[in-house]
Amino acid sequence: MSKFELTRRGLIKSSAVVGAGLAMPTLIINSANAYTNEPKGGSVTLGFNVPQSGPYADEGADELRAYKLAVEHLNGGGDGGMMNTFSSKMLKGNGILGKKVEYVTGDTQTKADAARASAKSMIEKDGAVMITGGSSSGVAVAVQALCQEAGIIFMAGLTHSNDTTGKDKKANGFRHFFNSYMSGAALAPVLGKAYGKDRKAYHLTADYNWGYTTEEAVKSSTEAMGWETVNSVKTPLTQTDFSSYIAPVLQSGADVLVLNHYGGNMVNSLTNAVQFGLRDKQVNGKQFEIVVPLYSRLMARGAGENVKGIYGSTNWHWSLADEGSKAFVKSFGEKYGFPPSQAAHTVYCQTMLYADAAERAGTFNPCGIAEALEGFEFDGLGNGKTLYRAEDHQCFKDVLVVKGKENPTSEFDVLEVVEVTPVDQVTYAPDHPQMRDANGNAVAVGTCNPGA
Amino acid sequence: MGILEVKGVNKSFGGLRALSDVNLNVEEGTVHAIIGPNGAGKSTLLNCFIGKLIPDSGTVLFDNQSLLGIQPHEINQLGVSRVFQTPEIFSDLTVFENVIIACFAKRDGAFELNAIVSVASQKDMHEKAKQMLIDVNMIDKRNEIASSLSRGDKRRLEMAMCLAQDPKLLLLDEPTAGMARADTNNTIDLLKEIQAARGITMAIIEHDMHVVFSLAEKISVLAQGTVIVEDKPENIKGNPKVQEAYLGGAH
Amino acid sequence: MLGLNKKDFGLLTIVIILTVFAPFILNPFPEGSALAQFNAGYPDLMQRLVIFGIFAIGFNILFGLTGYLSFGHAAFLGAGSYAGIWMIKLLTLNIIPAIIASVIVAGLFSLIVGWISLRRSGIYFSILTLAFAQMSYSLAYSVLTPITGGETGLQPKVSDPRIFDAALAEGTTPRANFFGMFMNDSYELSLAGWVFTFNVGYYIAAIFMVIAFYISIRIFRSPFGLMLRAVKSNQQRLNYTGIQSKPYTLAAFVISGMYAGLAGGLLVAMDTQAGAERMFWTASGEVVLMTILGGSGTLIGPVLGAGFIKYFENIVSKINESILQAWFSFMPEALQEFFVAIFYPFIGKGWHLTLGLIFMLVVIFLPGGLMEGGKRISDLFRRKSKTDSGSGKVAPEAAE
Amino acid sequence: MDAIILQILNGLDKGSAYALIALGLTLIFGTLGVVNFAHGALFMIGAFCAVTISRLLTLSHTVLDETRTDFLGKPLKVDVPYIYEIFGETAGNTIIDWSVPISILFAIPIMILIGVIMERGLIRHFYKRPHADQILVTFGLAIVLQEVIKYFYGANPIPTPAPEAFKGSFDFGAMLGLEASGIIYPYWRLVYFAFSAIIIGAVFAFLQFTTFGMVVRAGMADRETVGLLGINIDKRFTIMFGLAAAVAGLAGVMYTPINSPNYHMGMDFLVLSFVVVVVGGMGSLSGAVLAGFLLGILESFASMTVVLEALPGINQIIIYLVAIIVLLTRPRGLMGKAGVMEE
Repeated sequence: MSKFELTRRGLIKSSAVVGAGLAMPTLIINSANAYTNEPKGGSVTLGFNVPQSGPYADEGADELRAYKLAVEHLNGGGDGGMMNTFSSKMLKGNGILGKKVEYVTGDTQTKADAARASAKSMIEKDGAVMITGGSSSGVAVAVQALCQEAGIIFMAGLTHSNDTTGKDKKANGFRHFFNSYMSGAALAPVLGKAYGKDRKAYHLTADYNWGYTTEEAVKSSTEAMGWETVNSVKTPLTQTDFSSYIAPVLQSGADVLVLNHYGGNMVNSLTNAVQFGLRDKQVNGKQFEIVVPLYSRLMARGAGENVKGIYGSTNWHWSLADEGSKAFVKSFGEKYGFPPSQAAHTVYCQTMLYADAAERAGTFNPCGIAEALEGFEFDGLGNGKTLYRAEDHQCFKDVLVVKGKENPTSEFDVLEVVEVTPVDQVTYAPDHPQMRDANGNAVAVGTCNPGA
Repeated sequence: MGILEVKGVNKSFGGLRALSDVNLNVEEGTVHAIIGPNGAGKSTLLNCFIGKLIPDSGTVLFDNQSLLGIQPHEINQLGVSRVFQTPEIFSDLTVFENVIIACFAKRDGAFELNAIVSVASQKDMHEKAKQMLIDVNMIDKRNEIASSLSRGDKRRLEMAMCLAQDPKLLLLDEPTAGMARADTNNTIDLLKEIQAARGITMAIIEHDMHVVFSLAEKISVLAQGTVIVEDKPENIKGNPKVQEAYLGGAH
Repeated sequence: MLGLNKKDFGLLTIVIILTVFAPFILNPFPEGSALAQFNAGYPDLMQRLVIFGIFAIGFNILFGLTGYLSFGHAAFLGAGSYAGIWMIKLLTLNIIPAIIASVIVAGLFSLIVGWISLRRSGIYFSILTLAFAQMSYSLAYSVLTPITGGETGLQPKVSDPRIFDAALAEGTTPRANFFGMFMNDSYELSLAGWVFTFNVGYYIAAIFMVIAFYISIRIFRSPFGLMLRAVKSNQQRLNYTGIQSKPYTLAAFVISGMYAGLAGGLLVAMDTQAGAERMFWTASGEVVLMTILGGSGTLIGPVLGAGFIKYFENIVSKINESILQAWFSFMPEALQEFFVAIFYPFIGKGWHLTLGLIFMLVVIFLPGGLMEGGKRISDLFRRKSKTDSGSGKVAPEAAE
Repeated sequence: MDAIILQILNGLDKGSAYALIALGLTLIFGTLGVVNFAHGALFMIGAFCAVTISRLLTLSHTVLDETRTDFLGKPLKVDVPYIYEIFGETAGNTIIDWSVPISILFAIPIMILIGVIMERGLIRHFYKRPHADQILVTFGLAIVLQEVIKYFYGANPIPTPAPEAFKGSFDFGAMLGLEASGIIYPYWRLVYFAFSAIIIGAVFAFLQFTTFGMVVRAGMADRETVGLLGINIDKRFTIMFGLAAAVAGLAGVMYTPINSPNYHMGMDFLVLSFVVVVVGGMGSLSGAVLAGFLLGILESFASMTVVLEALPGINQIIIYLVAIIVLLTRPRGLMGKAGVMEE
């Protein structure tokens, strides 16, 4: 059907017919590429698509720092960071497959439309062969779908909703970050130990997909342990003052408040909850407690002292003492002067994993890379032994349960790790009910699309 | 049997009684002047004819149809046009556009989704609008933006717009206010011509007695919200009630 | 010609030439040169430029002509997008039903919103439209998730019903097409150091824009358009001239709503995804800014404004520090650092700052928007060629 | 019953924030006829006055603590505020603790200055320009202001806690002899409410009892006449703008302990404050205040579980729904005057 095929800049760069005087115009109709944006010169371009404006701009900036660090390491600069501790030893510091790594950046604005526009410009204009980044699930799902269509690998950044590798999973998309289910599964036993199995929970949930999956995950795992959910209330995304949602909590007879909020919502709802003195109260003869299923250290700083003693989960934390984490913190810290965030960590890992997969596959072809990543087991990237599961392209690794630190020594020292929940406890079947679509059907990951 | 019959109209603003029991009868084809001192309620009365105000009580019949409670544009479509004291024109548009809008209003009624034909292609409307501008002697200013006109020109433009609608009743609210003597005389001549040529009924509010007595066939004198005299011009001058209302001395 | 006068036909011809040759015009710099960063001739941006051009043209029919400032037009764009994506999911991957449905749905939606909002004028009207749009956004993002996909939006899936299409093979990707031509297909022309991309989707969107622009000229020049301008100028006089203004404003509102729906449908056709944030008030604000920036009430101004803002959003935001360093690499190191430090806050993540400054500069120095700038430049030339400028006063067409 | 009392309290508190922001906006809107999209930015700048003051108070020199280590294993750098050296550690800590109330003193002159500069330098030239131009220029200004703040302070929220004395909450339940902990309310929010009431009262008194205020009120009712009376409106407009900026800024300063400020908080409040002003009615100060409280209380009620169960999603749209209903039943908002911003 289609006679016009996609051709990309990568081709042009190498085959450009630059004559001194007159040049023959060449009209390329049939693609000479085996896959979208096949790099043919001495370099390969990666697209770093992060929020640079809007509420998550600081997280985006931290991701960008980690990307730059990863590029530096891949090209043989710096101290090599986690390349030295990574269990796979394919990366040699000579770029990827001998090609120098170059990058382009874009602004997702934390909006699906803007993120897709930016990703498309990287694919169409800059010839990027892989897109990575983002700081929300809406953006991740939208860009992942785009990459599937365009025949590009998408290495998700910070996205925590089950959907990214659940009902919206795509063959060209991969996620290193953990998800709502894992947060719930990791938190429940720790909460049980700390607060007892006989608790009444009150959920405040951000009224959008990520909030729904998180609430469901936390609810089901805490209820399985014996907790009772007395109420759950949805709060608008655009809410800034949560007082009218917090105020009725005490009257409900609940003794735990679960805040299924992220970013600015989380900072505000937590601040408001502490303001209302919830944590000073005794309900049902027990101390009232607050739980934040997903922590962002960068954002949590905005809540100041209010995070002290509050449990939550996180993908990674700079205080971990394994070799990989130490190497990453060292090279990041020496370059930028402060420790990296979990967002920085996950995108650094994603870049390394992509590069390594390309090396092992011997190609940048998305299908080759997908094959190399599927079922790949690795270690040394800061989360212990990790599996990139073939069925849903989700990484399975230990999950950190953290708590707001009581006596922080610096502005970065906000959280402390209380427990490393082993990977077995957070693993689920690929067709787990929480990963199904609206009709309850399991979704397959599909087939990779190399484009072209 | 007049074309405009006003009976027992009352209108109060808060405690202030602006019109009390006004009766008025405008004969078809005549020029009827409404005069009276400042604050007598002349403009208020006119506002009751065009749907801008609704009287508290009484009837206003135009062509035997009540004008009360119907929308301004409906009243206009019945054939009542008004020239305002301060000219109400489309000041961002050109003189020509101002007039042709009125032509379209006459032809197409209150609403017509005439979105695809171009204004330029409507030759008959063009001719009509041009004729109106010739009538009011403004054809050479047709491409000027209305807001840039002098006050006298603005009023002439407004008159052209009203005439373009072929009204049955033309209400004129101080059509010569602020005009120089020469302009005033031109306006009088213009109105006379129109009257002679088209026989349009006119109700005119005026302070300038020169204008009133040049044009009017009948005069109603309004004072303190009520009509004290309604008579032929020659009988008005000597009427003691009128002199009293004006505190001795014509304007 | 085509029912247009000479001047308008000339304008239309210029627009057609510009859109046809946009792949050349937008890629003025050779591939690989330092300034290639400023090239905008890639499919996605070219598509967006014309689609948002359509949106702004439609908005201008309402705002530019009647002066009614709607702060909720993004809702119609969003409604059109959702209608479009559902057609693609339910009926066929051919974009035609999607575009038709998006125009109809947006038209109906704007009829309801307009019917209610036009009971008020001025700022009260603006807030009513804003309220409707914000409600649409909030509900689409949350409780309407089953219909709208909420945060993650809607994309076509292999498993969608698509009752008019043959089933896709497992593993293929659903791609929007126009009778077999895929929207994201392109071919490239390589000419010396330059590369020009010709994209199917862009040209389809461009055809729609040219038609939309043509219709807008016709509306501007029609009695209907004249009445709309009269509404803006003096609504009271219009009523006393026997014309009911509400049907006119409502018609203008619905027409501009349909334009917004068309833009939404085209967005979905070019990039098969619909999300709620398209309806957020900032999106409504953006089209207002596009129109004012370009010059509201002028024919071509809104298109320029739309192009300007979208260009900034997509090009300036992508310039990062390393590109900046490369630009100034010919300088001694200290000077290079100095210039990088000066420009850095204005590019990349600072693109908003630059945009804000430009808004202010334009409105301060060019009170009629970008069109005013164009007019001043052409006046400058005219003055040089003509000695008498006495009758240079604004004298719009219409006379004969 | 407790729940309703609680939500009324919440509504009053929220409403006082809305009313305070809307008050400044309506002063500019109603008196000067300027559509000021930068008003939210003024609120935000007020909040960052508090952040800046608290940063200045904690301005520190670093001391190496050899006994502890930082994240890279090097000796920990400990910040010691200069203020300790001036006032000693205890007094220094108290001053830092009270940084938000202290900020108020500084914020008033700063905000008036910003307002005056804005009016003289920019807004003044736009009085006679179409609303569209006003929107474009003030929106541009708002973006610039917020990007400048982002450049210096980052995008993340910055904690600015209330003084220790105002942490915790007041138990209305116990006071009223009801069940303890049934109705509790944070001290700082009560302070915010009281503060708003004082500011609103002060603005009203200023407009009611001073000649300046009389002129301004006359100007709001009929701008042309006041101009015709030969009163120097220019100078008064400048002062009005400064006053409005100060009110917005104070609202921002006091808001910081309630929610940590970030650079886009102004935009978050902008739309809402326009809705409040318009629902209240253009040109009416008391309308703005009334609408602020009304919307605050209704928003609070809409977030109650019983309400949400009956009408899912109502909390998302309540403000806009109320705005539509009010504007359809009362053509000029709750207390609007004819002819203001209707053209």
